[in-house]
Parts: sequence; structure tokens; C-alpha cells
Amino acid sequence: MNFDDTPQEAAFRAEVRGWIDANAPTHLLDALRTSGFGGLNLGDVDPITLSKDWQKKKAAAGWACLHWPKDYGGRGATPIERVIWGQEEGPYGALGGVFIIGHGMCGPTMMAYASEEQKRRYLPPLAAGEEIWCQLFSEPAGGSDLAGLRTRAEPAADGSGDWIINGQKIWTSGAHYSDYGILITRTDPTVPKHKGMTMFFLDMHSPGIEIRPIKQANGQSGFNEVYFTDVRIPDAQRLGAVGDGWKVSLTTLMNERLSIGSGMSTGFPELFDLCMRIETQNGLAVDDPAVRSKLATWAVRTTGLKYTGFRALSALSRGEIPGPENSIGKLVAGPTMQEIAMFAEDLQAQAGVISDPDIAAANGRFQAMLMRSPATRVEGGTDEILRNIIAERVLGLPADIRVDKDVPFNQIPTSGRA
Amino acid sequence: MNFDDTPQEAAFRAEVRGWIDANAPTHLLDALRTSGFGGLNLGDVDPITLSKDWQKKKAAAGWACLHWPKDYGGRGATPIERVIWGQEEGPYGALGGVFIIGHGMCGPTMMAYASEEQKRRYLPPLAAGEEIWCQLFSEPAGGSDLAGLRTRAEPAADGSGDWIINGQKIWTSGAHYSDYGILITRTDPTVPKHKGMTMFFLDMHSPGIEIRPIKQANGQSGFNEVYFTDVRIPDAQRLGAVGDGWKVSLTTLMNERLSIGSGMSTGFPELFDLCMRIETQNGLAVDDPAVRSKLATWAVRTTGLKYTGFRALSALSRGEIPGPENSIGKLVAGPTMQEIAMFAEDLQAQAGVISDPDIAAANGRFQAMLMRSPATRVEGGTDEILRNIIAERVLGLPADIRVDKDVPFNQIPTSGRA
Amino acid sequence: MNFEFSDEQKQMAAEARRFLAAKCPTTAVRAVLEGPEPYDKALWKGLADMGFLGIVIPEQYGGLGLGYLELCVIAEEMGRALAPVPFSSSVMLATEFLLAAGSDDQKARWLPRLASGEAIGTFAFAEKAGAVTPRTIQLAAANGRLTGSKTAVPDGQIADFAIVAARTGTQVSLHLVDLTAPGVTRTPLDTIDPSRGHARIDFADVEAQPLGGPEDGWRILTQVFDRAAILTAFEQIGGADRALEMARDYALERMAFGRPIGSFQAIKHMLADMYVSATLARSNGYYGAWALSTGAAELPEAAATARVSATQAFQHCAKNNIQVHGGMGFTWAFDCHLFYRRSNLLALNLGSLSQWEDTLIARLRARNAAA
Amino acid sequence: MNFEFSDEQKQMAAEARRFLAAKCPTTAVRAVLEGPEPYDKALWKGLADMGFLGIVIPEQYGGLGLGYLELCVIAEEMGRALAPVPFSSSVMLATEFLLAAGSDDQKARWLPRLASGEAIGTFAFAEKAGAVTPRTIQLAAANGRLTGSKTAVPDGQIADFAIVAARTGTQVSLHLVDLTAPGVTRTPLDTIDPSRGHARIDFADVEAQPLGGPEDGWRILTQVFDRAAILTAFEQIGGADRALEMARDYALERMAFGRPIGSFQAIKHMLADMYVSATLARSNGYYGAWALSTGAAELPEAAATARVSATQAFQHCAKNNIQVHGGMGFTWAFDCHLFYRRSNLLALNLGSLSQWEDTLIARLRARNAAA
Repeated sequence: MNFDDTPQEAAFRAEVRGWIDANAPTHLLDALRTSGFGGLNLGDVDPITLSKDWQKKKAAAGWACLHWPKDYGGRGATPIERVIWGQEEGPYGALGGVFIIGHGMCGPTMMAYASEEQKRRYLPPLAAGEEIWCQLFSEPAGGSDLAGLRTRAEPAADGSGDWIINGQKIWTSGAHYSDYGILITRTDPTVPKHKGMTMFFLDMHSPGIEIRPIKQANGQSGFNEVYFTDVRIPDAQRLGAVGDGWKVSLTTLMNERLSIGSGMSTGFPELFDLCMRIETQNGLAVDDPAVRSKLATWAVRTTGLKYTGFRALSALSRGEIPGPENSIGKLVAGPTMQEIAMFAEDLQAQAGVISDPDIAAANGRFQAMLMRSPATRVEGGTDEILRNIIAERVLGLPADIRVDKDVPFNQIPTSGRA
Repeated sequence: MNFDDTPQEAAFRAEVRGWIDANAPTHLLDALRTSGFGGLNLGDVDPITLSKDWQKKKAAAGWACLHWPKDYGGRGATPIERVIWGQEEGPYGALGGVFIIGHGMCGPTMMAYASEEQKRRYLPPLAAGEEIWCQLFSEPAGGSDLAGLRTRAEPAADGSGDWIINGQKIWTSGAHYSDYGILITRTDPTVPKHKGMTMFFLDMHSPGIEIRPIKQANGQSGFNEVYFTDVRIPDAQRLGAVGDGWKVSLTTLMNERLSIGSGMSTGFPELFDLCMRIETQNGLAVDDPAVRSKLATWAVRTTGLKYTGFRALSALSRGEIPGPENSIGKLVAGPTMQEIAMFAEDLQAQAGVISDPDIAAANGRFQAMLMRSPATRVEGGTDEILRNIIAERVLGLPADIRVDKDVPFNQIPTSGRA
Repeated sequence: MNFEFSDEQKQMAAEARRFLAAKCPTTAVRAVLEGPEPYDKALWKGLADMGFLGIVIPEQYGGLGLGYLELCVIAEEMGRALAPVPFSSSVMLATEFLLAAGSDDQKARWLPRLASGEAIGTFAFAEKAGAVTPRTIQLAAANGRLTGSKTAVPDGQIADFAIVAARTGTQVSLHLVDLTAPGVTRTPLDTIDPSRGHARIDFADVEAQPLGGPEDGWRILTQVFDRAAILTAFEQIGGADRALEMARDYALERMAFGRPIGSFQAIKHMLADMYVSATLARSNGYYGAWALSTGAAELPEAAATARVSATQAFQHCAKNNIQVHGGMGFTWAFDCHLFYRRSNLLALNLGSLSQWEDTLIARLRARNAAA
Repeated sequence: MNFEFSDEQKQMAAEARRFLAAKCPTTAVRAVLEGPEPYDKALWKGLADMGFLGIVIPEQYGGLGLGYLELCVIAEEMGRALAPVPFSSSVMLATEFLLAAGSDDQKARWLPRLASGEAIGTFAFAEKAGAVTPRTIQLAAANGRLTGSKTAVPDGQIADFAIVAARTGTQVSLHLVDLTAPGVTRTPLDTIDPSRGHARIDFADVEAQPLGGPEDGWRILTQVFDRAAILTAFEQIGGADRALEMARDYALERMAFGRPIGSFQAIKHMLADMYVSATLARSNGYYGAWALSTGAAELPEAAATARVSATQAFQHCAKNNIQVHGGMGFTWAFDCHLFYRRSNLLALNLGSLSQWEDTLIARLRARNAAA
């Protein structure tokens, strides 16, 4: 049991470190380090441009999408090599944020279902960051219940074989700066919900697409609503068979899990730092037994997540598939971050209401955390959905009873007051 | 807003207090006060005998079952008078423990469904404590799911119209010292579960009844298993129509709720007392900020329950039916008592393992609480059932989906591995 | 035993609820949250006209001369409505300070204007992040003049006067300061709940009147905070109930997997636990209301009890209201964040939950030792 | 990165699990819980024959001379099986005290007999209820003799010798006492988990050998407790996993309302949360095992981290295992209470959870201040 690289891993790490030291945008380092909740603060320069620059540089040297095949713009690297890259890229990795969905979800889906010609056309520019992709899955009527989606795809009346899309998607990250997207639609509302869906990819600049940013409770806008009015998609851009959309979407969602060992933040180190500087009625916070008893639980949750990640890395390093342990990451980190934010506010007492980063303690980090953490407990799976996943996939307990399983989609009730 | 009695209430309280001062078994007071978890410790004397003596004395003076009609051995008192009696009876009330089920559940059910002749025969001796009753509802296969019961009642082959009972009940308090019991059975397994049940009362000395005490995790035995082998019950002892057993049982269970303002114990006063006497690494426990922060939450839960009870009493005092607030009592008190027991153990540290009342801190009260509290969270409705009740009856949320609702009882699956 | 508000008090509450439903929908809260106005002037005027700003102020000073039970039920309605007005600063603090320690002149000058809403008062307390203790109060008082700074002063940018906690030698003293006086500089602050304004106030050799004796500051402050804690508890109880109702209604309406989400035990039990918190807080609040209205000896414990319980309940209900709403819960468009913001704001006014928890046990211990 | 036990270590664990499944079913635990025997002698002998009692004892003293990773995996299996033997007293404490501070003579005399199971050792620490601190240790040491009392000594009635914490003037000193020596009186105690015996031990002018220097007592004790905390954490991790598995299996088997109770979200989510605790505890335990096996500078934090996390997890899983079992869960006949008892016993050995929480943050603070 040790934290050391194997010789091969060490050699790879050295190569990576060498290249990054020589090529990384060091002038952005501080800004990237201090960028807190929601988006990068890189001064006047457009973060998208900076992100594309860094990605292009990586691609040129063969460091983009390490785990993808070389033919599609990747490096054909092993999973552990990908992790080592991530560790070495460090703060610069934040510049890859705009590509995460494209590289992590859209790319793999294209690889699994697009034609060879399409893969050679779309994947390399996606890998190189020249084209940004988004994922159009969630809908107002389908949050936790993704398969409840209603966006219709119907054959064009002109017999061209094209599909006409009408409907609305929601929670689409980066829709406003994306060039392409993968879109799941309902092509047959008369069959049970999981059977009538079909997946496509489309040009986000197509006529009939309207994008509206969603203002979040914390005032930021990381997500969008996307409206489709008679948007036309060629049948050649269908991914998988008609009616197989659910199966295709699972491929996409499964790839979400592959970002392992990233170690979700709980905010504990920041809280501990605050406790070293702020006073309670009993003196320095970190010396107040009441504070200590609370800190201890958050400390062990934080290290527990960290070392759970290390266990998964070890499995990768041995060429094994990591166990289900990682499914606990967000379920632990989300609520913990919210508890920590509320307690950090408690420590600041009356002055804790101040959110101005230039005035508030810890540059307003905890006020931002307070307002952002509720979203963390919902996005990409609510705490409740995650507990269901652990109970069913890890512990083997039965699925919830599904009243809508075998009901034609258009006969499923849509209002609780009905 | 005040805690005072109305003039009538004050007069009643004075009368009660006068009689109790003159007649209560004062020699038992200390023993009753210190009787802790599970049963009375009254030395060599049999607690049943002492309980019967006190109840007989009360009945002779018209203080038994205050809320019952005079004709049936009660006093026809108002609910608030009943509460005042309970407050004044104080520790002596513990002597009524063996009658709680008979007076609180069996009696009201008899009142609602027995013949006039039966009421005059059975209720007065029940009120006077001359005959003890028990309730035979729960079964191994039907815990939270009471209606899952399997004990069968079938017409006797001899055409006498009697019923023949076969099956098993469990969690029956006081079965071994009871003279009579009310029993719910299944008379028709071919109809949905709630439709095929029938209620009876029976002589617990009938041939074919076998009673086995259940040893609990804490070593005590407050409950029994009761086995029925061809036990014969005359049809005249049927309560309600054949097939109406579920309806009848709801009458019984609803009366369970009427014990209001009793104020369930959380163990907080005992814990606070311990904290005034025991030392942590930071000094006297009650002065340790870490201890204080934990105590505060338990303190407000405890007072919250107390004053919630007072609000219900106020409603009674105004002649209103108390609101649903009281349904929170056990849900708060049960888990709180377990948390308090575990923390009291934590305070005692290594020596906390000692359970001998003659040696352990606080006479081993917290070790007993530790081993008893898990039962509190289950008996008479698990925490989960209580949350369902609050969600459905108080907040008006939908019932759980019932897969067994319209299925013939004998076709409901009985094993998860099936 | 009559542990309940009277029919008259309930009627008064119903009247207030009707008024606030009409004059203070959440759109009015948003108008202050998002707009330039630091508070809802029209609503403030309306509350004054209803007499709600002078409930406990004696009639001789233009108030209604009613009791604290009446004020508690109104505070609850203000909490339900998230009323974007300086009610807590002006009515729960400034008025209480004047009633507790104001001179006849001070009362005569300010109480009528507080009752009529013409004047807004507040309390300036904290100077930096962290628990406020006698030690952390450094703003200096000397020869009737104040020099120093206060931060996160509720309604500090709109108040006409402030009660200011200052240091006189080794003691904490209280002072009444006309905030239009020369030497006062106010700087509005961005906060977690912009529907209630806060400001930094700098005092440069500002004229001030003493409020109470130079040694009485901390004692008076503690007394007034206890009373304000009970009133704030009702504000929190009102907010908790409303957040619970929002969550319940959404759980009944919102469908997932072909069922209302309120039919899933995860949601049902979350709501049941919210109901439990809210109920415990209400019952503890009643205890506080009783102690406040009767001036009972238990007032200090009752205040800490009500405060701890209500703070826990409002934070719990507001937080889980967002969770029940899922993705919609953290959109700006839905109202969930308004309650979440307010629950966290109220948890910090009058000192933090941790401080009140410590205070509660200290007081139980003191009584216990005395007994 | 290889943050995992080796195949050899896993094999050793599997061997131990097979052995314990055969030799230590819960009926064996009950035999000690309910019977007159203070521990399972046959099982103890068997464990000795497997070499499990001398894993880290050098070969020169009759041990296997293996490392702490091997001991950790065995400790986990002992925890799963609730083994009713003095493993923690003899192997985790007595052996560690001797290895840490024993003289050559002491090692030569006792280590071989500990490895072979002929001798049982323990540590006598607490004197009364409450946190044990240098101040609370009053048992007096003078001129090589001890006078005073210790309570709740694990396996105190069966141990051949004990390491005893005593007071020498103002210092805490450690002493090795042959418990068959004149002046020693042992009184077995009823405890919350009779499957692990405890005793009160009175010392009346009893002969004792010093273990380490007269000023080193508390330092050595702290070092050994850190090591024992990591080993105990694995015992707790094993127990937590087993309790979780019991609950999961029952939830799949037990029917209510025509469905397995494991299909209700209330039960599913309770089990998911138990899985989370158990997983965090395991990962923190691995960190402790790494620190223990490499003698890393982080050992003190790693020990407190593993201890806090594992204590929380075992208590959480054992408690909810009863809840999932409902009425059956608190019958004597079902095994749930065996795990509940053990989880609460282990939470108190080596000092309470509260003490370890405080210690953890104190150590993080010290490192932070140093950095």
C-alpha cells in the first residue's frame, strides 16, 4: 500500500510535467487558482478564447482527449495516464471546463453511434476545442425523470426523410457558445416512455433554435433553456435506430461516471483556514471545542472522499474497473458543502451577511458557497436519486415501483392535481 | 396565554389532589419514582397485585377510567379532567401500566361493538382492574403492515356457529397476566387483505392458547408470542360484522392517540444532570462548549414536545379536538433518547461500558436507555411509519403505492427471494 | 391551561395576513431584492397606518399600547410575507432599546415617530466578522462623541437614528445617534439577502446621547436581545411554515415517473421532518411569547430556547424547500431562494445560532445551580 | 498509486474469514454473551495456531514478524465475526506497549507467550466515569509498588498481566504488573457487551515493573493509542460492513404491503447512507493502515481520522440495522443487538468519540501552525 507511481506511470508523469512547464499559460495561474464558484474570472479576456487557445496547444502536441483513439484526435492513453495528466494539469484544467460535456459525453456517444465519416469529420475538431458541443437532454417536465421528455421529432412532410423538431430543453450548459449538440427526442408518444425516443446530433446554429440563459438563485447563469421551433435535422444525423434513444442516452450518461479521482470539494480546507483566523465567544475558532466537534465530522468526510478516490485510482492503475465507491462523491460533498457554508456563516455572525468579495471574510467565498451549494445537491442527480442509485446498483435493492412503465407515454398523468 | 386552570379545572384538581393525598400508597413513592426502563422495581411484592389494589381503590371512589360512562365503571369526566387526574396521580400512574391497553384500546372497542349485556358484564371489572385485557393484533408476518395478518378464524365443523382460531400473534403486552383479549383474525383469504378480517374478544384462559414471553435485546421480556391451536370462540363474541375487522381495528387504534399531554421522555433532564457532575477533557461537561452545542438541540426538542403537549391540552381545555401536532411525539422522543443515551455513554468514556446499576454512573440509567431506545423507535409504529402518517394525514400527501391493494390475500407474495 | 393566542390576537393575525397578502406578494419582495429601493416605502406606510409599528408603544407616545402577544403574531405574519421593511430594526430593536433604557426626552422624541413610521431606528453592533463580545466592541465613546466603525448594520442606510454599542473605558456603553449628524458616513453593503438592506457606518467624532448608564450597556443589550430573539423567532416561524407549505404544494403538483413526487417516501419523509421542526419551533415560540408577555423569570431561557428552535426550523425548511423543488428550486424565477436567503439572514442577526446554543445551556446551568 | 492491500494480504484475510466463519459463528459469540465463560478459549487457541496473535511480533520472540497491513486485515475479520476473545487487549494494546517501551527482559518474558496465546495482556487505564486525562490518573506508584483502583479494564478478569497507568508524583508513569501477584483483586463487571469481559482491578501495594521512564508514561500511551486506534478502526469497519449486509439481506427478504421492505425509499435510502458511512470509514482506515505500516509523519492525524470515521460508521450501521429489522431487530433471538452492543463498546475503548474528534482537530491545527 503506497502512493507511488509505477515506473511507467512515473515516466509518463515526468513527460507530462515537462511539457506543461514549458507550454502552460503561466500568466493565468493566479486567476485560475482563485476562481471560485461558477465560472472563471480571468479579467477582460474572454475565457472561451483562452480555453480554446490552451486546448488547441494541447491538441497540437497530442495532449487532448488522452483516452480517445489517435485517429479521432486523441492519444490512445490508458485511464490512469489520463488521471495523471489531470493531476499535472492542475489549475489549468479549469480551462477545459467548456469542453467537459463535449469530450466526456458527446464524443463517446458519437464514437459509439456515428458513421466512420462523421467521426473523422466531427471528433478531431471537438478534441482540439475548435468546435464546442453541448448535450440537450433535460426538459421542464423531465428532471430526475429524464425519460419524461416531450420534445417531438417528426418526419418532415416533404418526404425528404429529415426530422422536424419542436419542443424545449432546459439546464443545457454552454448552449450559447456551442457549435453542435446531441439531442434526445420523442418520436413515438403512443408507446411506453422508454420505447419512443430517438437521439440525434445537430448544428446549434440551425434556424429555429432559440437560447435563453437561466438566471440561478445565486444570480449567475451557467445554464440555458433551448427552444426548438420546426428545427430541421437530416436523418443522417440520427444516432442509433429510431426508438433506441433511451439506450443511446445510457451510453452517454455512463461516460459521465468516468471522471474519477477528481475529488469533489467539500469546502473543508477553506473552513479550517477560516477557523484559524476568526474568533468565537470562546476564543480562536479552531480552539473552541464546539467548533472542533463539528470540524471533525467534516474532516473525516473530506479525507474519506479523497482516499475513496485513491482506491479507485489504484484499481485503474491495476487496469481494473473501479468499484461503485465513487457513486458516493457528490452525495457526500454536496450536503457537506452546504453544511460547511452555513457554519462558516455562523462563525462570521452578524457580519456574515456581507457577500461583497472585497469586504466579506475569506473573499466572500462562503457566502457564494451558501448560495451555490443547493444547486450542487440537485444538478446531475439529486441526493435522492443518488441514494436510489447506490441502493439499487450497489446494494442490489429493488427499483422503485414504476406506475408509468407500461403505459403509453401520452396517457401518463401530467398533473398531481388532476 | 397562561398555564393556569380555569376555575372549574382548579376545583376539580383540588378534589383530585385531596383524595390522592389521603389514599395513595405513599410507601411505594420512592420505588415508583426510580423505576426506570421496562417494568416496576417494587421489591418482593408482585407489581400486578399492587397495581390491582390501587386500581380497585380508585374504582371504589369513582376515579377509575374517568372518561368512561358511569354505567360502565367510569366517571363520565371530560378529557381535560382526565389529564388533570393524570398530572395529579403522577408517579402512582405507573401502577396503571398493566391496564393501559385494556382501558385505552380494548374498552373503547367493546363500547363501540359489544352488546349492551356484554358491556355491563365486562367493562366494570375491566375499569376496576379486576380483569386485565390485552390486544392480539400484530403477527410475525404483519408488523408495520398490520393487515398482513394470517391468523385464521373458521366456522366450527359442528355447526355450532362457533369460530375455530389457528395461528400466531406477537408483541402482545401482558398476555401472560391477561384474563381477556381482543383478537383480529382472517376469515376470508380469498378477498383483498383489508376485506377479509374479523374481530373477536376471547377468554385468554381458553384451551389451545399457548403464551411464550419474547426476550428482548436488553434482556427484558415485556412482550409475548401467543399461539392459537383450535381455540374456540362463540360467535356472540364477534365484534362487528364478519369481514369488518379492519374497520373495527381502526376504532381501537384511534383510541391509542387519546393519551395526550403525557409528554414522552427524551432523557434530557437526566443527561443535563449527568453533565453537571461528569468531566470531559475540557472540564465539567456542562461548561464544555462542545457538550453545550449538543445539549442545546436536545433541550429545545424536549421543551418543544412539552409545549406541543400543552397546546393540545389547551385545545382539550376549550373542548376542542387537539390538532395533529401530537403525532410528532414518539418520532422526536425515540431517536432523541437514543442519541442522548449514546452521548451519555460517550461522556462516561471507558467506564461507560459498565451497566451494573450499583456501579455505573447515574445508576446505569443511560446503559439501560441505550439498550431500550431501539425498541422505542419501532414499537407502536416505526419512525418510518410515523413519518408516513404525518406526511399523509397532516400534510395531505399521497399514500404509498399499494401493489397488494386489490390482490386476493392468498395471492400476495410472501418472500422477497421468490 | 390556555397555551394559545386569544381569538382577538388570532383575528389581528388574520387581518395582518390579509393585508400582507395584498400589499406584500413576493413580487414586492423581489422589487426590493432586485431594485434600487432599499425598502418598500408604501408597505411601510401601510403597516404604520394599521398601527403595527407601535403595537407595544404606550398610547401616550402614539402607540397602540397593546401587549407582546399581539406583537408576536404580527411578527409571524411579517416573516411569512418576507416583508422587505425595517420592521425588525425599528420595532424589535430600536423601540425596545428606548422602552428599556430611554430617557423621557428620548422616548418623547423618537417613540411617536417610530410608531408612525416617520422615523426608522436600528442598532449598530458588529465591527468585524466573528462573534461579538464585550471585548470586540472597540468603537470609542468619549465626552458624548463617538469615533469608529460598525458593519452589517441592518437598515443602516435608511435609519434616522441608531442605538450604538461603544466602548467607554473598559465598559460597553450604549448611545443614541442621529444618523443625519455630521461625521456619519454610511456605505450600503451587498448581502446574502438584499431584500433587507445593510450598511457599514463610520463615525468620525459624532455627537451622541448616552442611552442608560455607562456601565449598563451590555446588561441592557442582553435584555433587549432576549426580547428581540423571541420576536424574531416568530418571524422565523412564519417563514418556516410558508417554506413548508410551498414545498408541500409543489410535491403535490410536480409529477415524475408518472406520480406526484409527493408520493415518494424520500419526499414525504423530508416534508414530515420539516413539519416536525416547524411544530417544535412554534411550541417553543409560544413558551417565549408567554414569558415575554408576562415578564416571567424564565424569560432568558425561554428566549434562547425560542431562538435556537426557530433558527433551526427556518433554515431546515428553507433549505429543504429548495431540495423538494429540484432544479426549479435554484432558479432565480422561483421564490425558494427568497426564503433561503431570509432564513440565513435571520440566523445571523442578534448573534449566531452557536452563540445562542451556548447561551441557552449557560442559562439552564445557572438556574440549575441556583436551584 | 497502489492504495490497496496486496493479493497476499487479501488472501490472508480470506483465510481468516473462512476460519472465523467455521470457528466463530454468532452462536459462539452468544455462548460467551450468555454463558459463564469470559471468552472463547478454543477460538483463542485456534487463532494462536493460525499465527494471528503474533503477526507483528518479531520472529525472535516467536511471532510471524509481518507488518501492520497484515494485522489490519485480520483485525477487520475479527470485527466482522465479533470474535469473543481478548484480541484487542492482548494484541492491539499489551503487545504494542511492550514493542514500544518494553525492556529486553520484558519482551523476552511476555512476547513469546502473547504470540502463542498462553498469556493474555491488557491495559488498565480508567478509574472512574468520564474522560481520562493525566489529571484523572490517581492510582499511585511508589518504590516499584502500585496502590489504587482501575475500572472497566477490558479482559481484566482473564489477563495474566496488565500495563497500568499510574501517578508518580506529578507524572503519569506506566507499569507492567503480573496480575497473579499478591495484592491484586479483580471483580468482573456487568457491561453493555458481555461478549467482551471487563473487570475492576484493585491494587493494594502490588509489585510492579516500570515500563519506560517515569516521565514517559503519557507520551508512550498516546503513541500506542494511536496505533491501537487504527487497528480498532479495522475491527469497527468489519463490524459495520457485516451489519450493513445483515440489513440489506433482511430488506430483500422481509415483505410488507406485498413488497420487499427494501423496495421502500425509506429503507433504500437508510441503507444507502449506511453504505456511505462504511465506505468513508474504509477509505479513512486505509489511510491509517498506510501511515501505520510506513511509520509516516501523518500517523497521529491518520489515527484520529480513522478512529472517528470508523466509530461513526459502526455505530451508524449497527443502530440502523436494528431499525431495518423492525420488531425482530430488538429481540434477543436476532443477532442485531450483538453488533449494536459491540459498536457501542468499541466506541468507548481507547477514549470516546468526542475526545478523538477534539484530538483530530488539535493535530490538524498543530500541523497547520507548523506549516
